[in-house]
Amino acid sequence: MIIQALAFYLFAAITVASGFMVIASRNPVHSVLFLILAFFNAAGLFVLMGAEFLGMILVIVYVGAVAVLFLFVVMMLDINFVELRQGFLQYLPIGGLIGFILLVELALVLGGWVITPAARSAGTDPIPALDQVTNTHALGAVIYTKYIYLFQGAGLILLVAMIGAIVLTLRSRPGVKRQSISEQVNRPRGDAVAVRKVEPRKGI
Amino acid sequence: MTIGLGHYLTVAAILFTLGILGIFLNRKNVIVILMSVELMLLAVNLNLVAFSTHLNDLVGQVFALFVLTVAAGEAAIGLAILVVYFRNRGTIAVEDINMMKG
Amino acid sequence: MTALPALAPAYPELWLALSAMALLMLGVFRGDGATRLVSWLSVAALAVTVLLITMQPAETVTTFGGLFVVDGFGRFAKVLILLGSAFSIILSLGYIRYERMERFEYPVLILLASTGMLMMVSANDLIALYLGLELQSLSLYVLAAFKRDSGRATEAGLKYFVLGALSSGMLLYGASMIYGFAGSTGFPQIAQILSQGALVGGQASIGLVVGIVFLTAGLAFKVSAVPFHMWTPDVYEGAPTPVTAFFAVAPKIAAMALFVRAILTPFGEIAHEWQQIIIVVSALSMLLGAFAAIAQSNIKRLMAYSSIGHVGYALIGLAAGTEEGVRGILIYLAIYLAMNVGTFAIILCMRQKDQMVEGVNDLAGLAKTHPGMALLLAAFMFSLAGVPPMAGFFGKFYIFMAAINAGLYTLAVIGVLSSVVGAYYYLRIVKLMYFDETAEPLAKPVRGELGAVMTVTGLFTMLFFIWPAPLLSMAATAARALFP
Amino acid sequence: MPLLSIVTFLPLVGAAFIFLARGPEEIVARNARSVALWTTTITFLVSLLIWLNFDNSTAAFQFVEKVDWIGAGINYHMGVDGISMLFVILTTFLMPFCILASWESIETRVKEYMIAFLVMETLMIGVFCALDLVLFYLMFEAGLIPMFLIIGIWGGKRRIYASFKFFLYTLLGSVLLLLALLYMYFIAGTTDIPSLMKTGLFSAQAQTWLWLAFFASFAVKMPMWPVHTWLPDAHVEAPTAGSVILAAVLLKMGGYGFLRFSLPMFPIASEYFAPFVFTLSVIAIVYASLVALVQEDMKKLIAYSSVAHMGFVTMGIFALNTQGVEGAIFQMLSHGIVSGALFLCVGVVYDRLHTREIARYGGLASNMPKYAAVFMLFTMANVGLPGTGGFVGELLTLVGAFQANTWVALIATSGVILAAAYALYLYRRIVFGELTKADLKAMVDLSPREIAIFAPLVIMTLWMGIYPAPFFDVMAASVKHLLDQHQTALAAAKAIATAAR
Repeated sequence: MIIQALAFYLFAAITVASGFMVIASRNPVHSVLFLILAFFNAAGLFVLMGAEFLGMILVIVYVGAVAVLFLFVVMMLDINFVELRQGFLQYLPIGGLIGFILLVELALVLGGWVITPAARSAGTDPIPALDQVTNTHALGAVIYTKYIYLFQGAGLILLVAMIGAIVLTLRSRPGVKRQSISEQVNRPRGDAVAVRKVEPRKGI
Repeated sequence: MTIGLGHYLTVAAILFTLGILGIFLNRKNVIVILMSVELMLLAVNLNLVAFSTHLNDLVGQVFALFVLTVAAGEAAIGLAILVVYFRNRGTIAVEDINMMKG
Repeated sequence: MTALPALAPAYPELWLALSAMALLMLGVFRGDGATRLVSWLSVAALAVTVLLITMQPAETVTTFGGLFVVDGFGRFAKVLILLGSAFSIILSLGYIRYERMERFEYPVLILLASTGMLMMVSANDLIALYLGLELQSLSLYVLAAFKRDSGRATEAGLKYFVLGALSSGMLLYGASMIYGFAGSTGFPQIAQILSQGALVGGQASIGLVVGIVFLTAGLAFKVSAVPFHMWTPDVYEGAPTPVTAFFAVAPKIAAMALFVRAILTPFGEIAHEWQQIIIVVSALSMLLGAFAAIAQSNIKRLMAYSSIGHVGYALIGLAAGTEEGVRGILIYLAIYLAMNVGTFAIILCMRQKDQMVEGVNDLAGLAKTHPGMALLLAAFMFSLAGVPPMAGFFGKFYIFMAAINAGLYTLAVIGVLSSVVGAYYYLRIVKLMYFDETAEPLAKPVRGELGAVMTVTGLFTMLFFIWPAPLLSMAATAARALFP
Repeated sequence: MPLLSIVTFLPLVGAAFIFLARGPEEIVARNARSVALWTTTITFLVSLLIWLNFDNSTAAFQFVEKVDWIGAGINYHMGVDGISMLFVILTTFLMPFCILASWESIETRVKEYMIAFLVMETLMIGVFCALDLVLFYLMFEAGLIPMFLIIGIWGGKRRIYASFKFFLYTLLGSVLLLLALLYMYFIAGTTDIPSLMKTGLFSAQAQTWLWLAFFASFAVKMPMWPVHTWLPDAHVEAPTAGSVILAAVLLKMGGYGFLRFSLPMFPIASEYFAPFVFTLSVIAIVYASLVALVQEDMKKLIAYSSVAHMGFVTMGIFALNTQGVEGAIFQMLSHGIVSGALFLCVGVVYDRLHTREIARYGGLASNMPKYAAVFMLFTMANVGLPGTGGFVGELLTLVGAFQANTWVALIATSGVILAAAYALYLYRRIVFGELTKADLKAMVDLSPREIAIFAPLVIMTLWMGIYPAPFFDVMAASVKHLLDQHQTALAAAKAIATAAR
């Protein structure tokens, strides 16, 4: 029990701290790195709660794909970050105040939260015991059957994301040399090789 | 000192607040804004998984899974728009806009 | 093994998604030269979808384990959305060729966005709601920035994206709270739990209320209601005009329909918890829409503020929370669709010397140079102002009727007074067209399809009063479906 | 035969013909003028059939037509009684003169002008015939659009300001009417006017609010002090025919509204607010007459005199007795003809000199004798001299008011004297005096077209002054019914109040 608590506090503290650093650090590269750290520790929290699959996915999808994408963009675009910092201090008092109020309100809510028994019994998909069915298996069992609609919908969203990214960023530049494998393979012998009769002692 | 639902919700609430704060404080730096959005979504996921465990109901985790998927797509689109914007303007500052007044 | 879910209720959505993918393939293989073909095929696909929707049986059906609901309300809203999408594809035909953004992905993205909107309207569950919303939003972000070489368009896309992502985050946080405190994500289940005494001493638990507040804020963003309207003028002004036309109709109708369903179905029982919020949002939207539009000189910005005001009126129906209110909203949306499509068709005709113009003052003297167009625009303006006998009057009429019946007198008075203020800036456009002279007249309208669209919508707007009964009874039937 | 619908929509048919006309501008303009004239004349002749077939003995609505329209208790319901029938005739009677008056003075966009006028005529007739509140509101509000365009396109220098003021003032007044209408629909489940007239539908408190909402709309339209300020601007800037229509018909919609809605539907509130209306009416009479005295612009002077005359009308209506109400109706009719004719008189000289400044004129009697005579007659009618239509109405309203409240009648009488002062002062400055200015000397007397316009108006004015009985015969039954109903309602309310005590 105590280990669980310690683990929770460790993960939670690092998550919150790195979350703060994401928005406060001067260099966006550092922000991205702190974001990765936050994700790692949030994955730890997920595992603590028994959502192993989501924890793993968080690491794979976010750290492996999203954060790297961020890093890629940050490095690729030649951005003058000094000027971007301006305004941070300017908005700090009012922003801090709003954030504080929001947090206090949320804390009040969470302090007074009541979940009625009716809500507890409303669940339609109870989580099976971990020693019988793994978390991944349990998720898979519902996602492809009961939630097939959502699964397909998510697929459409990814399709749109793909189309969108291509539409916006793909440019065909004229004059760039490209390799076309099929063209290379299909080239007839006659185009590539010319047989010349070479006179002895003369060269071409 | 058992760790209950409240603890997780508090962590999520702090992260969510940080996300919103990040959007309002870094009004010029779009990349950090995008990261703040990711923080908000992370907070939502924490919430969902915590509730899922507490209610012993798998739906929360399913929800979180889809939020993760969509967030990845959203990040891709956001960064793509950011890249074309940077190509046009040479900067990523959003408030650097005098073409259109708010 | 689990049996396959019934697919028949989702045929329209499936057809639309599949045809979007098929047209994507067609575009990929034929290249950008096929854009016109893909566009017209998209319109055909949308028309078939409308047909499929009208062929569905009249009762309420759920499928996919209760995630997806098809009822009269949804069908009505879906037909409006599809009409809006089809019209905006037609409107874009000339523009995208002229502005050199003729790429086949444009109609495909509109189709995918429409699919998302249909999913939104049919969503019977918070997860389904979120996925539909995101499918729509992601397509819209890309469309806003579609003119990728234009600084204004990409800036509009970026702003829309940032604020859209923020609103999605808020909506999700609200959804997670609702899930946690109600124990389910399904709308009917939440309603059932609430009616079974998940209320503590007659009050919903505070966590649930916070969830509702965040959900409402997120949805208010999507319909661009005050105080979450900031993105609207910039995005409307910056985005390419046909995209703006699309933004002004289809997504707005979809978001409004979603708003109605997501608030009324699960939380109809605890109206006192959210009614005040909607009332305030509605009143502020009407007032801001009326006052802020006065100073605008760009017609797209003006339409943005006008749309904020109109959302305020539609929200009165939601604040009433009654069957009549929903009927009012549906009538309002149908009429709003016709007025806005027509107005944007005219804005797309505004050209001086091969250059698109967007200034309100460029309309000066239009009555002399283009009498037909001026007449139609005047009809649209009077209709937007809600002056009878134009169609817009009937929209307001049913909204205010619902407000009076629900006892929302103050809101109704604010509504009519702001409509008088709003009338001022609509009249200003009529004045420019009819009373003023111009130095530089607009070029002749170039494309036949724009003329056709504005004539059809214009005739609808002007002659609606002669035989309004069909639309009214359809809307009444649709609204009844939401209150079984 | 649906006579009322034919009369109402006949002008629209003419408008459609003009709309479809194509060709060179001059030919289109000429055709537009003649089509408009023919249409309005035929409409007038057809509308006479209504009067001929009208049954004077009953207070019920006649020529009733009822067709399903929107559903749920909102129908296309038309009909006239003794009160509204005369206004329909007034409208159709004046329209041909308006077209004739614009024959030469309107040179630009003639086609649109004629369409606007014909549409306007349809809407005005529709207002007086509508027996459904929604239909009434539709016609009432829609009339703003053509009038806005008429003032804004063909008006004078400050036409844009005037047209906006006209539109927004009237709209502001009538949106509250819309809310009241919806509330009534909510209570009664219908917007049918005859059903709503049944007493006892609305509680006393509801009546107060509804009355105020209706009052807001009609007071602006009437216009009553202090919301009359749009009228002088609109009158001054509108083209002659526009002013005629404004003064002769549009202002009457307010008075008609009081008679049709406020009195029968909210009797308790009408009784309660009568002193309030008296106060405003008296202020209007005195104040507007005084303001008229110092005007330098002919049209503005007549506009203020209209405000004063409308004060007599409201006073008569809320005297709530037979003399008062009948006098008010008669006053509205005669004012419709007289003020219309006065604006036409202004139009005659304006067409020649293109100014309405009183000081620019003088001594017209010597080179325009016919004009001087016509102008004289209408000035006298405006003052309310016996023998003209103006006298009968004013006298009856004063008698009615005297019965209701002596002081009110007394102060209002001073208005008659003031009217004599400003009207004769105007006449003296324009017609008498030395004819010195050269451009005035060059002015020719009335043309045959203008004589054709004025002759019927002169006849009507004298007829109404000398033999007004036919008009009173028409309205008597309806007015009696109205007042009886009012008394019953009041008695019932008092009975309830005493029972409660």
